[in-house]
Amino acid sequence: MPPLAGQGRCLESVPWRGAPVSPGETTLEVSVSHNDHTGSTLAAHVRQVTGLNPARCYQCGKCSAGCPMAAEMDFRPHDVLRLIQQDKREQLLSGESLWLCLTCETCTARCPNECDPARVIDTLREMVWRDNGGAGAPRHIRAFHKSFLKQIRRSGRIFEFGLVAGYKMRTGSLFSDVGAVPGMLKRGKLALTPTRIKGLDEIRRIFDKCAAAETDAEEP
Amino acid sequence: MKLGYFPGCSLHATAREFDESLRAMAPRLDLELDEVEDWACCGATSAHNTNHLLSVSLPARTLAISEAQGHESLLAPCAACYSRLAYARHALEADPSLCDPVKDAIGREPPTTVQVLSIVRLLADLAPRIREKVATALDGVQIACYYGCLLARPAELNDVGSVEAPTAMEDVVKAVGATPVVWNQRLECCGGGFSLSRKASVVRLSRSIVEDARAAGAAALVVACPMCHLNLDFRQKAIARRSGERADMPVFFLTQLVGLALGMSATELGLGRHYVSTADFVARLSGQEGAAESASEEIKEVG
Amino acid sequence: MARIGVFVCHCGENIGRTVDCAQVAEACGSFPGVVHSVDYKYMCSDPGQLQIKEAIKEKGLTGVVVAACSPHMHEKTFRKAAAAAGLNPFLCEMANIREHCSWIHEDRARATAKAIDLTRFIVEKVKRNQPLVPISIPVERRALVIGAGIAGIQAALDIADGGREVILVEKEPSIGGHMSQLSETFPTLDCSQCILTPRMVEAFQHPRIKLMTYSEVESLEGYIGNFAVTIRKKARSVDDELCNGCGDCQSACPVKKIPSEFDAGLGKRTAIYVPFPQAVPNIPVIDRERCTRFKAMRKGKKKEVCGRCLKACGREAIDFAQEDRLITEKVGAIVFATGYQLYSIGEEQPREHLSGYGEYGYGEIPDVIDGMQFERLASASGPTGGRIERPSDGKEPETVVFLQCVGSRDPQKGIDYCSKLCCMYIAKHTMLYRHKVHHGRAVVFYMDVRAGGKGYDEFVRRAVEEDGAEYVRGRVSRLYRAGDKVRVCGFDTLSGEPLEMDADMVVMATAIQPQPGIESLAQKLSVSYDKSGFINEAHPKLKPVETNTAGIYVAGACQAPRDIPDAVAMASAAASKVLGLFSNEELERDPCVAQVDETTCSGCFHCERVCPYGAVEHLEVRDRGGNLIKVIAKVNQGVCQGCGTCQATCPSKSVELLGFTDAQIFAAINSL
Amino acid sequence: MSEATATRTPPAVDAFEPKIIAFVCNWCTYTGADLAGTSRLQMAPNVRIIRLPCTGRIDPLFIVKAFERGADGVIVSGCHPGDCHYTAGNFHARRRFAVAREIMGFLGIDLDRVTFSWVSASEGGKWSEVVNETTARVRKLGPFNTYRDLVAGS
Ligand SMILES: Cc1cc2nc3c(=O)[nH]c(=O)nc-3n(C[C@H](O)[C@H](O)[C@H](O)COP(=O)(O)OP(=O)(O)OC[C@H]3O[C@@H](n4cnc5c(N)ncnc54)[C@H](O)[C@@H]3O)c2cc1C
Ligand SMILES: Cc1cc2nc3c(=O)[nH]c(=O)nc-3n(C[C@H](O)[C@H](O)[C@H](O)COP(=O)(O)OP(=O)(O)OC[C@H]3O[C@@H](n4cnc5c(N)ncnc54)[C@H](O)[C@@H]3O)c2cc1C
Ligand code: SF4
Ligand code: SF4
Ligand code: SF4
Ligand code: SF4
Ligand code: SF4
Ligand code: SF4
Ligand code: SF4
Ligand code: SF4
Repeated sequence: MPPLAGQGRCLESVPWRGAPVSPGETTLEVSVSHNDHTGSTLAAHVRQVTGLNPARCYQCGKCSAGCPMAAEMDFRPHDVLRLIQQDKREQLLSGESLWLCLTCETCTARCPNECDPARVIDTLREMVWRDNGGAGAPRHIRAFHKSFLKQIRRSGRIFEFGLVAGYKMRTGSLFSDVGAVPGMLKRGKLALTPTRIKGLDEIRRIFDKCAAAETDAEEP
Repeated sequence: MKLGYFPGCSLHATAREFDESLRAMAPRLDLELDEVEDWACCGATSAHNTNHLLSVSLPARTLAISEAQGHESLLAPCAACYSRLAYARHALEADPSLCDPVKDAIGREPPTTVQVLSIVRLLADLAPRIREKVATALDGVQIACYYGCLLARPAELNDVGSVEAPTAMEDVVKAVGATPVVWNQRLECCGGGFSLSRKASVVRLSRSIVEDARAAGAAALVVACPMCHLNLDFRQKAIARRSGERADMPVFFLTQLVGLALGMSATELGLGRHYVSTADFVARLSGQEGAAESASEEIKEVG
Repeated sequence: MARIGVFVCHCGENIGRTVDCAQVAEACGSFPGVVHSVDYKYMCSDPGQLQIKEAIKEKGLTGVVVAACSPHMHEKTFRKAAAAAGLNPFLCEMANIREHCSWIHEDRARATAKAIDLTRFIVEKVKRNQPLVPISIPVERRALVIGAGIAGIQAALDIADGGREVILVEKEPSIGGHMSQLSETFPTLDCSQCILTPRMVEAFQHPRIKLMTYSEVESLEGYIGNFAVTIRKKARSVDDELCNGCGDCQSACPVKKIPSEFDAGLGKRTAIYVPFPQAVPNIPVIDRERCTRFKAMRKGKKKEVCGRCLKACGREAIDFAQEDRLITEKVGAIVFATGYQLYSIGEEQPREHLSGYGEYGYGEIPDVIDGMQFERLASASGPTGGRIERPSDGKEPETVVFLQCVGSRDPQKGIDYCSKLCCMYIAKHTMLYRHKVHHGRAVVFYMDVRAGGKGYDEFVRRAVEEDGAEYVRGRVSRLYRAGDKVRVCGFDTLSGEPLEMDADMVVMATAIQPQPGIESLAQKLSVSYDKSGFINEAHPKLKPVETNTAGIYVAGACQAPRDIPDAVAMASAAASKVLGLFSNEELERDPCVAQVDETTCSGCFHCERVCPYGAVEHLEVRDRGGNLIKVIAKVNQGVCQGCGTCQATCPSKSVELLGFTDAQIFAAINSL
Repeated sequence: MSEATATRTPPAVDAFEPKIIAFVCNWCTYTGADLAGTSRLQMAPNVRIIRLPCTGRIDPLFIVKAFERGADGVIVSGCHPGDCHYTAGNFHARRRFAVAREIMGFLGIDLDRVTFSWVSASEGGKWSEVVNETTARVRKLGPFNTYRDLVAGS
């Protein structure tokens, strides 16, 4: 039955079924907010995956004020929340800003409303990665993630030389940091042969089961 | 005390000195490190940014093995690994609906008991023992303790004190006689995993960290994260080029600093593997004529 | 044998359209005990009421049931009519066949059947009704006001001017509350002291106000009209009869570096002190925690140290041996007016679940201050004589940044609500600052400007348009020291640009919170409070100054963040409630209260545990020889509000709610 | 199917029409039901209200008694948690009903026949929902004969 207009509280009768009552429960709010959390909006998606309600954000900008990458982003963390509220999917998901977030959690630590922008951004990135392999991500960052995950799948651990090599191959930026390799070798910081763990089949299984990563790992 | 040990990928490569110094120091503090058998990479930022389940499952496997090995606590010196492992433990506890998919992915029972421990927490807890065993007190040496992002945040995973004003690293630094400087950038991010993929950002962010530490009068930075180390040490030349300063702010892993105070040698501590030379710092420390040279000799040899 | 009369109302067409009223009357006529049953077009009209009166007299009715509208509409009307005809009004009840029947159904047959059922319920109940007499309780026509801020002072003055005695209790050495600390006040920028001090003196001199400063409520007993309150008069160490307020003792005291509470920590005071020069009463008190003599005594030293105040006092008013005194007073009404405190910016928080401001330095950056400290800096009577100087080096700040909503509207820190005052006083601060430092920059970081009072928005606009305050919309992420400045990391959400700036001083509008210890005081008075500790009003719109305990009223910032106009309006409203109560010598109360059957009560006191009003008392039953037989429950009818929870809880069915006894309700159910 | 339409079409003569007793508090639900009336919200005519000062006054025995006397369903409704006119009466009511639920199971009363709800004075709409929903539910369950049969059998 659709709720009557203008009434904030949930109109289903709320039978007192369920667990025994404890004192703390008296403050339990039985009203259900009419914010969409089941539909197909971005906000609903975020809410389903994370339990966070993007409508809580009141656009104070405290997240962006502390974000180390805000200066380089088109959409700062508070913009991300706003675009979710407005359901501007295309605009938000195709941009590169999401991929510039370092997950430093500064925004999350300071958000007065516990909106957890870092987690929200993670959720969106994951969504994009699954949908299109992170097409909107800056080329270098995308290449890095791909190489990284491929490495793990292949050997169970990161073999940094291989990682760097793979990454350079993907990005074609063969010469940046080129001087670094000899220095690293000299300092014993680069192993030339990869370590492979024994339980590689386990690792593959993990990747396969966590399906979204699969496509990336298969890519050459 | 016996601890499970998860070195993580970096400690086998770019942050070898972190591993070396920790292993060398352990017996002196009566620690026994029992490496997790056949551990795998924690997935780091790449898994985390792209696939939530993967980012929990990879560490969950390692934790499950550790638990099977009988570890009550698992030490993860790398801040990034710590963060991922601690997150996986937390997520599995906080969100029971994750348990089944994770169990399915790793083909083992998800971990339920093992506690993940950061190196900062461990050393802060051992501060009294460290204080007792100090051989070369770092009296009066000004140190900038750098936490970066992953040690203090998010609040649920923080084991170093309060989110905005942690003290654990300072406690360790005080235990070896040094003076932690009061500075502003200790909780700001250095650019983390963008070291390879977005160098300009890293240089911008790390620069303000190095400069602030210098302005506060620090003789050295101390870190507990291979990424921080890479960005502040390896990238310091690039930073210096921008700011017109010299790349002369040594960056130590916390274990190295404690090791120095315990009287361990530069070789034991892998001091020669740094990009910014540690020789001057070590020489000043021993404060003896000739010691400086032998210290720098030692360091050069490794180099 | 019951003789019940049933009167079925058509309400014009309202009932008659769907309910066959004649049929209802006919059916009711056949119920056992019903001797008279009629229907009529408008029962509440004069002729309708007359019918009832006549029937009562002529037919000797022992009960009346009016099947009509909701009892919330006309119960009073019909009970009055019954009483006029000599029937006890509580033997008259209504069956609701309009709101609960004719208006919500269309099927005439089923609505009529339902109307008959509903009326039968009430008939069965009324048959078992007992005549009840409204309870009357004598009223002690004196009031207690707790807290002597502007709200408490105003309430006390209004009650006293209305001709009743007031006991005004203040826990600090002086009355005045926070308003005495303010410099100038929005929205008119008049000097706070200038308008407050006359009120303080008036309260002090009023023949009907008994002022008890440095005192707190220890315990409370009784109920509306009849409270007995015990007040602890804390030892002042100065005899208030002898002291003439000359101040010689203060000049003599060697302990001079105690941060002054009145100056919000920016100024200093001595161990024997009056909080501020205009204090009322102007009698010092010795801070026993800080006084060297008392410190030595606590350490067990025999020798009497210091005592300079004693020597300095020409009137021998100093009394080190003075002790706390407990005084019991009888009052009929209480006004709760304990005011507020500010959220601490340090790590230590007054309430457990809150967290402080680490990102703003936990109060460790000296030039980051709170709003009250700014008031003291701007006040002519303040530690700087009204010159704006920053705490670290006394320099005049060239750039002052103001942060709004610090701790407020911040669920993460544990406070969801808006503190209501800060938008306004920050605007005021920018003006005061710019009036004093003409070339200075005043930058405000805000989220919304909430200025919903008379002349309030105009006031804020003036700050922006005339006084050049710069408003930036965004919360600040972090403050830290940059040289001798404070670096402010903000974001301008309107231009979409990060905004970092260096300030010479930062003023934070920290959240308004209730006074510490308010919970325990509220528990003593059994009034309820919300999760933040603010006192709950009985109804947010219609009973804004009543609490849910009869006879206790609330005024000012202890109920919610309130500015001076609000606090004063509430205080006057509370006072008029008190005076209204005191206009009667006796109180009449609804007699639907609980009553314990002494013979069956086993003294288990389950009733006592569930009673929300603490109405259940212990009664010792003794035999003739005075030997205790048992202790049983007794309901204090002055306190009982008639909820009936005790009755439903009592395992031996020994307590009954008059008007809703088991017999009455089961009779209704049985008639189903 | 919406209950409102169900009531507009008169049911077949022999169709089962449940009898439902509602124990409601004077301050919230009773007033809410008044509001439903003033707003002319049409609802199933199966519910008979008994007014009590507070849900705290409701003895679980009332419910049992109602069933014994031929009710097919019962509604218990009062103020929202935290809104109780008497501060805590409805809190005690909830505690008591947590226990009562078990007793009712023991007494052979299907808990689906009892609705506990909170309806405030301003929720006329919600009250009509509660009435309609309960009526529909109890109608589906059919008449409550357990006790009647018992009486008949003895
Ligand atoms: C920085 C700042 C600036 C402000 N500027 C303005 C302004 O310009 N204009 C304006 O209208 N408002 C202003 N206000 C608001 C104003 O201060 C309050 O509206 C007013 O003080 C509230 O008065 P009150 O009597 O309710 O509370 P208070 O002033 O807090 O008084 C309460 C009194 O009760 C006493 N008390 C507390 N507990 C007990 C107890 N248990 N027993 C006995 N006594 C007790 C306290 O000691 C105190 O004396 C400002 C507030 C702040 C924080
Ligand atoms: C759209 C809207 C929604 C609102 N919603 C809410 C809400 O949700 N909650 C809330 O708390 N408030 C709300 N309010 C505010 C609320 O309506 C007012 O606070 C309240 O009605 C004010 O009551 P009053 O008695 O002061 O004035 P009024 O309600 O205006 O009553 C004044 C009375 O005086 C009579 N009168 C006028 N002049 C004379 C005269 N010369 N001689 C004799 N009689 C005269 C008028 O006819 C009128 O009956 C709302 C207001 C609006 C406009
Ligand atoms: S800090 Fe939180 S509430 Fe403020 S803008 Fe960012 S996400 Fe929104
Ligand atoms: S987590 Fe991402 S969005 Fe948040 S502050 Fe760090 S970099 Fe910015
Ligand atoms: S008594 Fe009630 S129902 Fe009857 S006419 Fe008056 S208002 Fe209408
Ligand atoms: S010196 Fe004596 S009379 Fe004067 S203020 Fe002090 S106590 Fe009072
Ligand atoms: S005894 Fe001394 S320290 Fe104490 S109040 Fe008197 S003068 Fe001050
Ligand atoms: S009054 Fe203004 S500054 Fe204060 S909490 Fe409310 S919105 Fe924030
Ligand atoms: S619950 Fe009943 S028996 Fe127990 S003390 Fe109260 S009235 Fe007496
Ligand atoms: S009826 Fe309510 S208020 Fe009165 S004694 Fe019983 S529980 Fe207390």
